[in-house]
Amino acid sequence: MAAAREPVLVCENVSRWFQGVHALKHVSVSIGKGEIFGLVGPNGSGKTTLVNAITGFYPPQEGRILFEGRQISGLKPYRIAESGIARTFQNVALFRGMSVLDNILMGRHIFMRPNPLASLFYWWWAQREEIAHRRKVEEVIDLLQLESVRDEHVDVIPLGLQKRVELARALCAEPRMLVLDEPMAGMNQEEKEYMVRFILDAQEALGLTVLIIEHHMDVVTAICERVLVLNNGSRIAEGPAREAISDPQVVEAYIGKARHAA
Amino acid sequence: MPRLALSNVEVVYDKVFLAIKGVSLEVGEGDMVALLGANGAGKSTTLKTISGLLGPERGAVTRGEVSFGEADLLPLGAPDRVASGLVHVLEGRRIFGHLTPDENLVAAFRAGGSAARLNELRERVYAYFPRLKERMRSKAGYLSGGEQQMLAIGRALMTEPKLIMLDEPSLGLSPLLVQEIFAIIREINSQEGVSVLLVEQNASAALEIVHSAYLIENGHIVMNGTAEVLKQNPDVQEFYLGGTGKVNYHEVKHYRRRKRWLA
Amino acid sequence: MFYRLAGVHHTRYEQARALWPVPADRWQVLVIALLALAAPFYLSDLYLGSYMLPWLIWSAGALALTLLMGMAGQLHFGFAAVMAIGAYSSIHLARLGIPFELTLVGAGLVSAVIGSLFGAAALRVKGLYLVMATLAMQYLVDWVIINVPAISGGAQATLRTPAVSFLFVPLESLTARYYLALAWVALSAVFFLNVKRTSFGRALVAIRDKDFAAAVIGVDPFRYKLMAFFTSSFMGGVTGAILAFCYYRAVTPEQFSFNVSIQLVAMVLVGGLGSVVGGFLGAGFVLLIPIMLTNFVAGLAASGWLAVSSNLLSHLPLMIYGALIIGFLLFEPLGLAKIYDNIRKYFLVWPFRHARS
Amino acid sequence: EDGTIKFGLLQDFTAVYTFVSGEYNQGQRDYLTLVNQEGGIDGQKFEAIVRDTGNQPQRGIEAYNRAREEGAILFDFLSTPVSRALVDSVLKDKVVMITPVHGRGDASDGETFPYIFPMMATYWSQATVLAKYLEDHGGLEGKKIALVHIDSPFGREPIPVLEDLAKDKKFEFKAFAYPSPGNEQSATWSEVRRFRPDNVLIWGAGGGQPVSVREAIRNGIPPENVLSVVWLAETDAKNVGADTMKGVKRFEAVATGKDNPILKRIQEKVIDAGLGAGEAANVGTSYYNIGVATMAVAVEAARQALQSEGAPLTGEKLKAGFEKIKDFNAEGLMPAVTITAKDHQGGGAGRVSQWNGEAWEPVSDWGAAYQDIVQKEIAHGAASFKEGK
Amino acid sequence: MEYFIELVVNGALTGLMYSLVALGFVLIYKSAGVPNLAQGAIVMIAGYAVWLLYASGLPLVVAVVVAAAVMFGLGLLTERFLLRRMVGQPIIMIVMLTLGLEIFLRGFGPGLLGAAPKSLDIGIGLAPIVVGDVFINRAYLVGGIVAILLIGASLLFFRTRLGTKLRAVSDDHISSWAVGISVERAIGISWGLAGITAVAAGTLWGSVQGVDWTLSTLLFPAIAVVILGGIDSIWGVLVGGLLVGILGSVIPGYVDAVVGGGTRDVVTSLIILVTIMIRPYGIFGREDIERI
Ligand SMILES: Nc1ncnc2c1ncn2[C@@H]1O[C@H](COP(=O)(O)OP(=O)(O)OP(=O)(O)O)[C@@H](O)[C@H]1O
Ligand SMILES: Nc1ncnc2c1ncn2[C@@H]1O[C@H](COP(=O)(O)OP(=O)(O)OP(=O)(O)O)[C@@H](O)[C@H]1O
Ligand SMILES: [Mg+2]
Ligand SMILES: [Mg+2]
Repeated sequence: MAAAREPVLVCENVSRWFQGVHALKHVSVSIGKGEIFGLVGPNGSGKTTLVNAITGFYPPQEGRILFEGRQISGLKPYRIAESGIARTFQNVALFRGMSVLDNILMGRHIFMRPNPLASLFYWWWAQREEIAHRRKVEEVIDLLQLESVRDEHVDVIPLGLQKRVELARALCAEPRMLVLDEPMAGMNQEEKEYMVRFILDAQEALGLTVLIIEHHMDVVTAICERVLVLNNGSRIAEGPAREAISDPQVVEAYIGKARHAA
Repeated sequence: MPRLALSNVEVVYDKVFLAIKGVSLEVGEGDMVALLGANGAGKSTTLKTISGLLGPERGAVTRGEVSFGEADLLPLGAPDRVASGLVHVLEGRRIFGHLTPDENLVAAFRAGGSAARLNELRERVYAYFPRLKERMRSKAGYLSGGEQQMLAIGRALMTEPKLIMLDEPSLGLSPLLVQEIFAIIREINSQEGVSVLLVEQNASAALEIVHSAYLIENGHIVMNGTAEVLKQNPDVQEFYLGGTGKVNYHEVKHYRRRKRWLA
Repeated sequence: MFYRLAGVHHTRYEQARALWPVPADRWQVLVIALLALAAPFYLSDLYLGSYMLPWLIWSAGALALTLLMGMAGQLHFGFAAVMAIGAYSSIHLARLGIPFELTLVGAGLVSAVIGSLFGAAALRVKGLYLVMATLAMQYLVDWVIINVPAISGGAQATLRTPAVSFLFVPLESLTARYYLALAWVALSAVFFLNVKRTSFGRALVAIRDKDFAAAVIGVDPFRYKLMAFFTSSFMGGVTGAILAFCYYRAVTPEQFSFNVSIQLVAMVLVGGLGSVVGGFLGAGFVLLIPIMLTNFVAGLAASGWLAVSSNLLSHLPLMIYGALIIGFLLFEPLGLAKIYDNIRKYFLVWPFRHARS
Repeated sequence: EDGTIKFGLLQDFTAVYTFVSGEYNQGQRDYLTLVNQEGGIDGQKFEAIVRDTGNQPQRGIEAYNRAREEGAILFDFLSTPVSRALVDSVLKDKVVMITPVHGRGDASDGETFPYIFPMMATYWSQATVLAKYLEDHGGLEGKKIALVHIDSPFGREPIPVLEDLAKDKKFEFKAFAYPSPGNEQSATWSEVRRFRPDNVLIWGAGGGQPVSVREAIRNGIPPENVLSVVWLAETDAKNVGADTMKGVKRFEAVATGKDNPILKRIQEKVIDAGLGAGEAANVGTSYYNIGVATMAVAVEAARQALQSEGAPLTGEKLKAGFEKIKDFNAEGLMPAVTITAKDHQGGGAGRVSQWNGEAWEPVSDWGAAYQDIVQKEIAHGAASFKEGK
Repeated sequence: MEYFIELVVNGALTGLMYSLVALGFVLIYKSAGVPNLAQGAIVMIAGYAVWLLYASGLPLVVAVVVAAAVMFGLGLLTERFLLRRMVGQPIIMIVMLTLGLEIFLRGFGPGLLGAAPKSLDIGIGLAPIVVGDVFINRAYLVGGIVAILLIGASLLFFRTRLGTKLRAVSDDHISSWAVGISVERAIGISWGLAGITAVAAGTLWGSVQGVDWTLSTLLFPAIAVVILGGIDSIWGVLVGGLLVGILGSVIPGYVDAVVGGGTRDVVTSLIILVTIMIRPYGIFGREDIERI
């Protein structure tokens, strides 16, 4: 199944150090177009670091990363965003001083031409643009069922909704690849189900490629076609979800005794 | 007399936003109780009410009583509440990032305690969490998520609590660590007789270890009972435990029936 | 009671994004605008020239700084130097015979360019370190102004403003100068409000709140920080020029000293970071309260109510002023604008006490 | 009007000028009280409007406008920034601004600055008086004179005059600046010591002055060879140590002490009557007496104005009164001044006094010096003011 | 050469005198997380306190000790009545509060005790210590020694359990509360300790320049020291002080004569700019930990 897909994102031999800590050790992976790809592993195994390397936040010190055949490692984060990769963060990184709507509008940033003069001549210049983008944003709000909190301040809405707003912000950038860092942490069963639904809907509707980090194994096995398992910065397994996480090495380092392994 | 009792507590944020209303709950001596609920239901608010940490968030208790053993907690400041024997492990870990793990532990030890007692407690924490001992000299801010969670719990134990309140201890931890941490919580409860009030999204794991649980929705307590009873409740099963069987995520409906207790 | 959201429905996105969606707010703005326009007709020269005029101009300065500190989150403790650059360059430009309208733009641009240099240097640092970097810049600018007589105006370090006209009106009479200042502060306020609701403002706030998240969704932090410094310095420069031409009419280095920078910061903070109302309230507080206290205490003393030594008498206003700042912050740590906002919110949800129940 | 003549004494009591304004202002008010106690001038009484400006121009402007509305016709700001910000307003509003011993030197040109009256020796004249003293006591030729000054327009003010003098009198002159506020000058003095000056002029004010004296002594410069601008007073001597400072000289424009007839009357009719404006201990100190002298000149101007122009007084009449002052010496408190429409400085006279461990003791007679050089500077400054600079 | 040595030595000592003021700033920052813009004014008040006690006839040592006790108490009071209500509020507003406090104190000290400078002669003679042709400033030497002693004591203090608690407080007020650290007391203690260092600074600076409000302006060189060394580093106070002092003495010592003006502040400003370009957290300052 995986082989049939044309690769969209390719990491070749990626390494990253933090003051002597070798957080990523020569990781190579290839993600196919339209795939939902899981990234799992114990805490501190380098999952977030890999994602940060892809999105340009901590550029890899070794190896390279290609997106749609173009090298993106070494580009500044905002350039990578412009090239079509959007992401969410493990610790919610919304702009706390803004309303939900403004946060989501921020997702449209790469399509907008902000400048002070446009703001000054709002009625003649910026207003049309704002409203055009507003339509797009409302579509996403609709998709993710955020209508009720649209005008709330983000820091007073519950964490689950914040995560959803983050997803909305990422989707507004009309990415071709979506990177989700633990989108379901801190959610109960019901909320998890909603989130899964949204991710699947978005992926179907927009033909996205999704890279997802998650510790909820039920979710990972249910939606991911393939997973990569990291431990201590190195790959210990890769392949179809169920197979990879029943690998004895993975069970020992990550899953633990039988309960979740199924 | 229960160890901790809340009766009819109401909390308002920022003078205008009513977050919980009429919450009553009890935790008995040596009990292990879970507080379950959806996002934004008011779980963290309830814990902060007990530990006295609402102030900095512009929250205030506008009605109700909180008692801990004999003592009325509401007039006490947060540190005095800790001194009286309760401790709160905050959501999101919030360890002292610029200190080493060892210093994190030292900082939490009560002022004026003897050095011998300090070492004893510290060794006990390191016994529970050997991983912390390995990393005791690096900056805590750079520990991995699981290690920080261990440190947060260890730090709380340094205050020699009679009641420990944990706010989502499993958040973001690997399945293996969740099991470990829950095992340690159970051990702390059974070996040292510390009462536990546990807020958890991972309801199935929580209901495995607690004796009883409360369900909070929209600032109200909507249900309570022993773990066994709750596990059998169909609503709890559907909304918190992922149904009776395995969930098929590709099939989950967009719009589900409303929860019965809200009707 | 008329202060209600109820009955306000928006059917178009434009309406939802209007500057003042609540009708009562619109009325309030209208009334204030009319009062300000009519001020020369009912205020004596003393109040117009020594209170209203400087208040408006400093409000514009506070707004310029709020854009940088409140919106973009870049602390700046050397803003008086930016205004000084505007003031000095406007005088030199006007002396070259450039029309005053262009002079203002030119002064703004000079400030903006030099101000962005501040910014560029400050991009690597945050928080208190940025405070110090901008403070250092203040010293550098001061030193250059004082030590280059060609800039400062010779041995006396005083530069008088030449006679100019704005849109064919000579800037001689107090009224003319007042209206120019009013126009500028109104423009600044409208600009500020518009920035808040457009992508530019959002990008600034995004960088302030979470620069890494902003970068990952496509905001170039370097560019927008620079733009924030550029825009705010431009506004500061024009404000400096207007301060020179409409108020002081002779500039000296002390008018833009380090203390003035601190006062500007105080205006922004006491007002409450990040709002137009805060800018006006803060400027009014920092500028006018010491004056009023001085007069008030002197009045009390003259009428025999305050029998203390003249030394204590002269320091009393300073003490009260400091105590007032502390008092207001203790009462409402988010500044005067928040107090205003609380009152407004109170009326919005009236007769209920809480928004959700 | 209502028979009172109002003076706006809008000074800085809380910031940079605190070292002087308290005593100075006290002297001014006590003198006005004395005049009122003695019946006023032609039945007219005097009233002081006193406000703190905190050395901030915008507060000065407000205080000025308010006092003007209350009818003040003479202003004394005792603050360079505030005075500078108000020069144009004063000229336009035709009210008098006095800038005794501190104002801009070129304001001595009464034709360019018709309403501004330095009325005592400006900093330029102070420098020449000090130089003259040195010439008279040991000569100047071939000597090395250092100027150690605060790095501000005030500190730099005497430099052109001293440079001109150095050329004329063939001495070596060098200026050394220390950064304001001057509480730390050690690096500057290391440099000064290496210049091996015969005499050092210290040009600062407030906290910088005692530090300068200390540093001079520490660097082996005998106190006798240290001469100061007018701002060096009893408090500074106490600060340095009364004995340590013995020998240091300074320019003075007004005599110190209480054995002047005016001071005696103040003691008797104001202080002893419980009408004093401040602590009795300050009476007779350097700055107090300067304050007294300024008001003595101002009241004399009012007397002249009332005599020739009659009540009620206006700024214009008061200006005319100032320009009629002739050989007025405040009963010996100060050198005789003669103010004319051309010369608002009044001659630029002063003398040198020396700290003897307890008090300031005059070591030269009242007199002005090298006014030709001063005039050159005045002409130069006034010309550029006229150009609009 | 002697000239150079003299500039270096006196510059170093001057820098340490600034460190004395800076130390209080760092103490508060390191334990309460607040940049205290009122530290200069506190030094001024401490100077007034020592002057008042000394002038009233107490022996110097007693005056200093009593003043230290008073300043410690004032630190506790500041926490009790001002800072307690600000816990958890935006830090910049707390900075503003300290600015308000600065304004208040600047009116309070001179207003009550008179604005004219007070002399505080603590018996350090004026005669320099002469080594070869190098003149060393005796008062600064004493100041430098006191500074080093206090810096050493502070280093030791932060190794103690109380010190650890204080550092925890600066890291996170809310979690400090949650583990039973009395944030209020910690902040009170840090302000009290800063008050004690202010007594040393106020006495020594008061003795060289007189006690008046200008003591409060010492804040700015002190902040320069702190930024250079790192806001939360005691070692930074030492090294930053030495650097600011030496560079601010040596460079103007050679450059002033050429440009004909006092360049010290410009030099200091440039040093600060260059340093924070290269090391955004000062020489020893801690980096912000940002986890994504
Ligand atoms: N900015 C940083 N500075 C220093 N070390 C870092 C930094 N970021 C990550 N590390 C280290 O790199 C390693 C990998 O961290 P990473 O955040 O990628 O883990 P993770 O797999 O995402 O874990 P988790 O499941 O807990 O989120 C850890 O040891 C961590 O301490
Ligand atoms: N500081 C605050 N100011 C205003 N409202 C708040 C604040 N903190 C929480 N709330 C609101 O109070 C309600 C309860 O919040 P609380 O944090 O207690 O929920 P929770 O059950 O812990 O949820 P979560 O699963 O997100 O942790 C939420 O609706 C939240 O938006
Ligand atoms: Mg991670
Ligand atoms: Mg919570």
